[in-house]
Amino acid sequence: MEYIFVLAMVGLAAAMVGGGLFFSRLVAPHNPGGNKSVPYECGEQPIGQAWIQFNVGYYLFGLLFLVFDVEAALMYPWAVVFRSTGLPGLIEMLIFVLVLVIGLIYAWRKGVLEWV
Amino acid sequence: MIELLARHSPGLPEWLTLCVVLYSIGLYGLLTRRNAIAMLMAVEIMLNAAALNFVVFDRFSTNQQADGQVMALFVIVMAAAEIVVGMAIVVALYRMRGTVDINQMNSMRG
Amino acid sequence: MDGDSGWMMQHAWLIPALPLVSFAVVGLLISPYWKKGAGVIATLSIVASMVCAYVLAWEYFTLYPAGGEHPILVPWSFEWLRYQPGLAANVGVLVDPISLLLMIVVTTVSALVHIYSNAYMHGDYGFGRYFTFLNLFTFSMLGLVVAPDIIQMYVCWELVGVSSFLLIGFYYNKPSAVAASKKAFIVTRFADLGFLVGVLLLSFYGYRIFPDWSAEVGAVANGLAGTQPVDFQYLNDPVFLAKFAALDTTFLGISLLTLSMCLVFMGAAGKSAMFPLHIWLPDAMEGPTPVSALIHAATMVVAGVYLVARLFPAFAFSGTAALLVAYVGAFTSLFAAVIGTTQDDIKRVLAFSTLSQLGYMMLALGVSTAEHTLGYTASMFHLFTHAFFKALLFMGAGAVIHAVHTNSIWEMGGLWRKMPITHITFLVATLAISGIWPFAGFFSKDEILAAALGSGHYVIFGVAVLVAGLTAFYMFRIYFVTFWGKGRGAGAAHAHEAPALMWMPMALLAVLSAVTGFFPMAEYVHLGEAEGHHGINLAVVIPATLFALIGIAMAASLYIGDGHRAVALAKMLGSVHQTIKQKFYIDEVYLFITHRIIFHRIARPIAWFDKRMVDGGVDASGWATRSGGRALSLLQTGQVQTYGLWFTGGVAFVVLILWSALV
Amino acid sequence: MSIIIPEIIVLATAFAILIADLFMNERTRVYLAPAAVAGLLLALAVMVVHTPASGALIGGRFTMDAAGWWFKILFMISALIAVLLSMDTLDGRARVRVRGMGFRGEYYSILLFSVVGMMFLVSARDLATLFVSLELATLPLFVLAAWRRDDPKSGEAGLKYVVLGALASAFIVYGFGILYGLTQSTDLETIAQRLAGERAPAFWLAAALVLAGAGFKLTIVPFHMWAADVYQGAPTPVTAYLSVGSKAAGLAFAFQVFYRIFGDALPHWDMLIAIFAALTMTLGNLVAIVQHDIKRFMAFSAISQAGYFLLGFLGAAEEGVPAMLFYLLVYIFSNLAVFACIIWFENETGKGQIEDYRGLSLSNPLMALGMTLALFSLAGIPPLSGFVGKFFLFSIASKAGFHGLVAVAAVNSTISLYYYLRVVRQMYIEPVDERVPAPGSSVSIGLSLALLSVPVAILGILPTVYEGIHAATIAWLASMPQG
Repeated sequence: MEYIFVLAMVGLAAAMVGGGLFFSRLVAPHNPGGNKSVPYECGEQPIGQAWIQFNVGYYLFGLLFLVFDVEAALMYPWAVVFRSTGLPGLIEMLIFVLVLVIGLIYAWRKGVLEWV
Repeated sequence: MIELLARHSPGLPEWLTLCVVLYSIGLYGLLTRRNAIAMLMAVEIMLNAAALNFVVFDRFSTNQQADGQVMALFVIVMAAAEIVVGMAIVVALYRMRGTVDINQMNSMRG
Repeated sequence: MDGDSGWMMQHAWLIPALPLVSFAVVGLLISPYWKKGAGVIATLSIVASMVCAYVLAWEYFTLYPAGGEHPILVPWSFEWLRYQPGLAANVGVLVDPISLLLMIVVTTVSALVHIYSNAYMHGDYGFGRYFTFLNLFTFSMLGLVVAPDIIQMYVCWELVGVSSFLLIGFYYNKPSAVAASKKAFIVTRFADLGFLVGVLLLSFYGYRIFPDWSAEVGAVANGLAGTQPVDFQYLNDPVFLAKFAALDTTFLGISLLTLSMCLVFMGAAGKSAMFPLHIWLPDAMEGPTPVSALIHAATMVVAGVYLVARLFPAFAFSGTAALLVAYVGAFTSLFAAVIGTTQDDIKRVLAFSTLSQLGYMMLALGVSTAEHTLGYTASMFHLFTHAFFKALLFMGAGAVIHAVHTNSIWEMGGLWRKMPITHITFLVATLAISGIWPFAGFFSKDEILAAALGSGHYVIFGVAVLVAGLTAFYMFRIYFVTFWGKGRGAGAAHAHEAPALMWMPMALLAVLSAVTGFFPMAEYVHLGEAEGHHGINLAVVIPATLFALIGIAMAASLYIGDGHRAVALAKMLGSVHQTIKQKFYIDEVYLFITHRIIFHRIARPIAWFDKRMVDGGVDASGWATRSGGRALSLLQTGQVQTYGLWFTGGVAFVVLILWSALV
Repeated sequence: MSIIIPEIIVLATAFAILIADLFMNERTRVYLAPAAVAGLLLALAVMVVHTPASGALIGGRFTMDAAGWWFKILFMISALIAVLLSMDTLDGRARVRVRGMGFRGEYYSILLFSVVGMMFLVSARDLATLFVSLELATLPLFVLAAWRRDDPKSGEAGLKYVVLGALASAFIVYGFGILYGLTQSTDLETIAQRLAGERAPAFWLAAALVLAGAGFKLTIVPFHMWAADVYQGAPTPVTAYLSVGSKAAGLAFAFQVFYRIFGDALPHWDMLIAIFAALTMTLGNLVAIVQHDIKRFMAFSAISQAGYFLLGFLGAAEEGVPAMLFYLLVYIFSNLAVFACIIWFENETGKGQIEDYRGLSLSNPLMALGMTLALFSLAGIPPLSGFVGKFFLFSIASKAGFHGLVAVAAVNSTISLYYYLRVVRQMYIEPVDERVPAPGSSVSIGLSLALLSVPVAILGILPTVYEGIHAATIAWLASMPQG
């Protein structure tokens, strides 16, 4: 029976998304065609196809992002048990973050963060 | 409907089958895709299948240690690290060769 | 070890280690850059080693005074190769009277030869190389002498052979030297083959008998727990020998003990140049003369005698093997003495004299038995004195050769005036080897003769007495021809005394040759009860001295003056003289056997077969290997996905195997 | 606490180098290599001073024992020599400049990270630490293999390595997952206890997956395929480190899984191990014969050597482990000595074909001698250390009753002699057409070669080291849970 809340949650989420879409459809002006069908690229004029190879710079940023992305994955369980681990846990996590920060500083100083 | 879900909630065999299927998909992808990045993605699928494996066993295990979940986290981290290194190498290689087609990476053989 | 054993006893390894270190240092670092330093450092290391040997001897005989019990000590050893539990070869230092005796002889003579060589080899192109090899030799010889087990003995035995080979062929641009070195190496290697088989037999059965033996003698309780089946102490143990001799296995009706002892003796005969393996020694004189003095007179050639002495209880237990030793020794001593009377090359005469004296030592060992061990003492005594006077003779010959630039005695003459010191020392050595009282040779020979007589081997005694006369004859022959009369060659006219660095070692050796006879050897070297210095046995002394005097008189009558009587005598003897002079054509016989029979009739067909069939097979297998490699290398496609496939296949294979293995 | 200090020192050195690199210019960066050497030496010293260290930290997840001590020493020695061998190339002292070898700070710190990973690997007592430290040991190697940014071969080597390495990791971790499922524990000791007598098919699958992973690191046929291409493509100093470090880590991992997890089942697998040993040496040897590139040649030589290592698993642990450890020691010294010459030669001439070594004995006799000595040791010629090491391994296989395997190994030894002699022949016997210009010398490489040649020559004669390893193993076995 406890799953009923989950079900209700799912229903509510679906309703909110669906409702939002439906409402905007209702009130927004509808005028397709022209520049509007062009892919949105931060206001720039799109050049060529969407199926192109990306600038490698994107990958570098992606890699750096990944590091902190994964860091978060480890921080969640730590946060859950933080109350019981106390100060030693904090220090351990700080060391962990420090290591990552060193990496970030290194990448920064080496100019990885500059867009070429 | 809830009861229906509860009665058919998947047990250990179903989950393990899912892991194996995922793993096999990853292995198949690794052995057949020609794009190096796609191969890395395939590896990621395999590693995630392994992580899922841990979580499944943890879910069905009798002890409350949550060792399997911890393992899964480590596997995710390691997979990320592996992909980072792999991607970095692929990028470097692309700069040199202008291609990431694995079939052309055979300058050393014999 | 005992708490009160001295410092040197605990550091006995220094004695062989010093030459080894010096060998490495001189060979690798010094000799390429600083030739003069090579000689100095090499010499110093040997002198240091000599001092250590003296201190060690002093400590040993302080602990176990003369006349008393003389146990075998192994003050230092470590496990070197463990073949399996209960069978390991140790490296160590064994100290007992005969190893001490040999250590003293080897280090003393080696040190003197080193000093002498500094002058003799002065300015030679290979000066550094020479001292490197000389150090290597000294190390190997000392390692051999102190070996506590037969494996170390064998290893050092081969090392000694190698260094001898290197030194005989020292003048490598001289074809005769190269040929001589090859000859020496091949002949001794051939003999070593016998030794090796003997070692294998001994250790194989030694290992099998070992558990029984330790149970019977209570090895653990008696402090023999560390004994290994290849140790001499074990191989000489009466309990072991009894078990070994009683084995059912025999070979052509010979007991295994006798067989293995005969095989070991084959090695000893090769190194000590016993008939018929003697042919390498006269040719070995192609090496530099100090090398002849050290290796081919005083030390290496006595290694065979030492080996027999080391395994003496085993030889004595076998009996038959001891008799073989006695007769081979006696025959060699006579045979070589006869040839020695006719040679013209001064070093060759000395070489045959060495052969003859080695035969003497062997026969002394052979005639003694477990109960009657005088010969054992006598043999060691003669080894001791012989080392000094023979080294001196070679050094004297070297000094003469250095002065007149020829080896032929007929181109010398009248040198006593020009080289007074060399003359005196040579005379002392000649008197010593001839067995004239009170020089050293008299006493040691006397003991050998007494041993032969006392053991009841009258034939051998007779031969020995005859040889004593012959020895005196040929030694005084070269003495008279070289130093008396008038200078016959251009070199002899311009000869001058050797430099101090050369004559000083000679003088020292002359003193030793004169006085070492009074050394109470029997109180130090004996088996069982010390028999004491038995005094002068007239039944022995009178015939021996008589024969020696006759020999000297004959030499004097034939060779003082212009020597026409000698020529006339040689003519009269005709073909007999020629046969002797050609060394009984033994070399020719060997040549005939090796070339005509072995090479032509056996080796050629085998070579043909080898070339056509075996090589073909080897080539084919090489070809197959290479093709296999080439085919397998095709698997390495360079495609990473292929590699992944192999990897996955490998996993499947492992699963399959585990399945079949565990079901 | 003291047992983890060497790891901390190495790790701190790695970070210090990484940060220091940021504030240095090209001229002062030459001090980075000495700093790495100093850090490793300090860690080694602490390690040696703290013998015989044993104990546990972090709830038993990090433990130290006598066998682990030997492994860590070997890892650090390998890294130390690898740094010494890399210096000339990275600092641009090579006569023929190797392009694209910049970023020294990163290079040394990544190398040190890898060492730390290996050191944690032998101390791991938990699936998580085991897996993480294995990855920490391996990931830096991927990076190092792809170090040369302008050499497509280096990049290709890196890519192949990373793809196959990730595949191996995936296999290992899936195997671990099944083991965890079977035993509901990640503690190695508990796993071993609960696995005792286990015969479920899932167990075989898990074992196969983990063994394949270990085989990958150890370059066991058919998991060896990466080795040849990676060795050839990687920068030569990296290849030197890979050939010893990766193998040592692989052996350490194999130790961990064989003796700690599968100790109970290991005796039943001897046939499997024998088959792999025979396959590995034979294939490695046969393919080595037809190689021309010296690095690729050394790769196949290393593959065949891995086959000899496997022999040690056939016998009882108290004999097999010391034999393997001793052979690992000998292998590390000999292989690094060969690579010292290869690196030096490449630095001086820019060439790397076996034929290029023609006449080396004339132009630099000392280097030629050192290389010959090391090759002879690898071939197992008495009395060099390689012979004694092989002798121990062979005798274990023969005691275990695998006489056929010993025969195969002996034949393989002969074949290997043939191809090692090929190199020696080029150096000493082949006629030299033109006068070889005398190559220069190098302090760091010369020093390393001198340091390495001594143990290569004498380890076989001096039994002390082997006895030390033997004693350590006995202590280690005594510390194991069920013996």
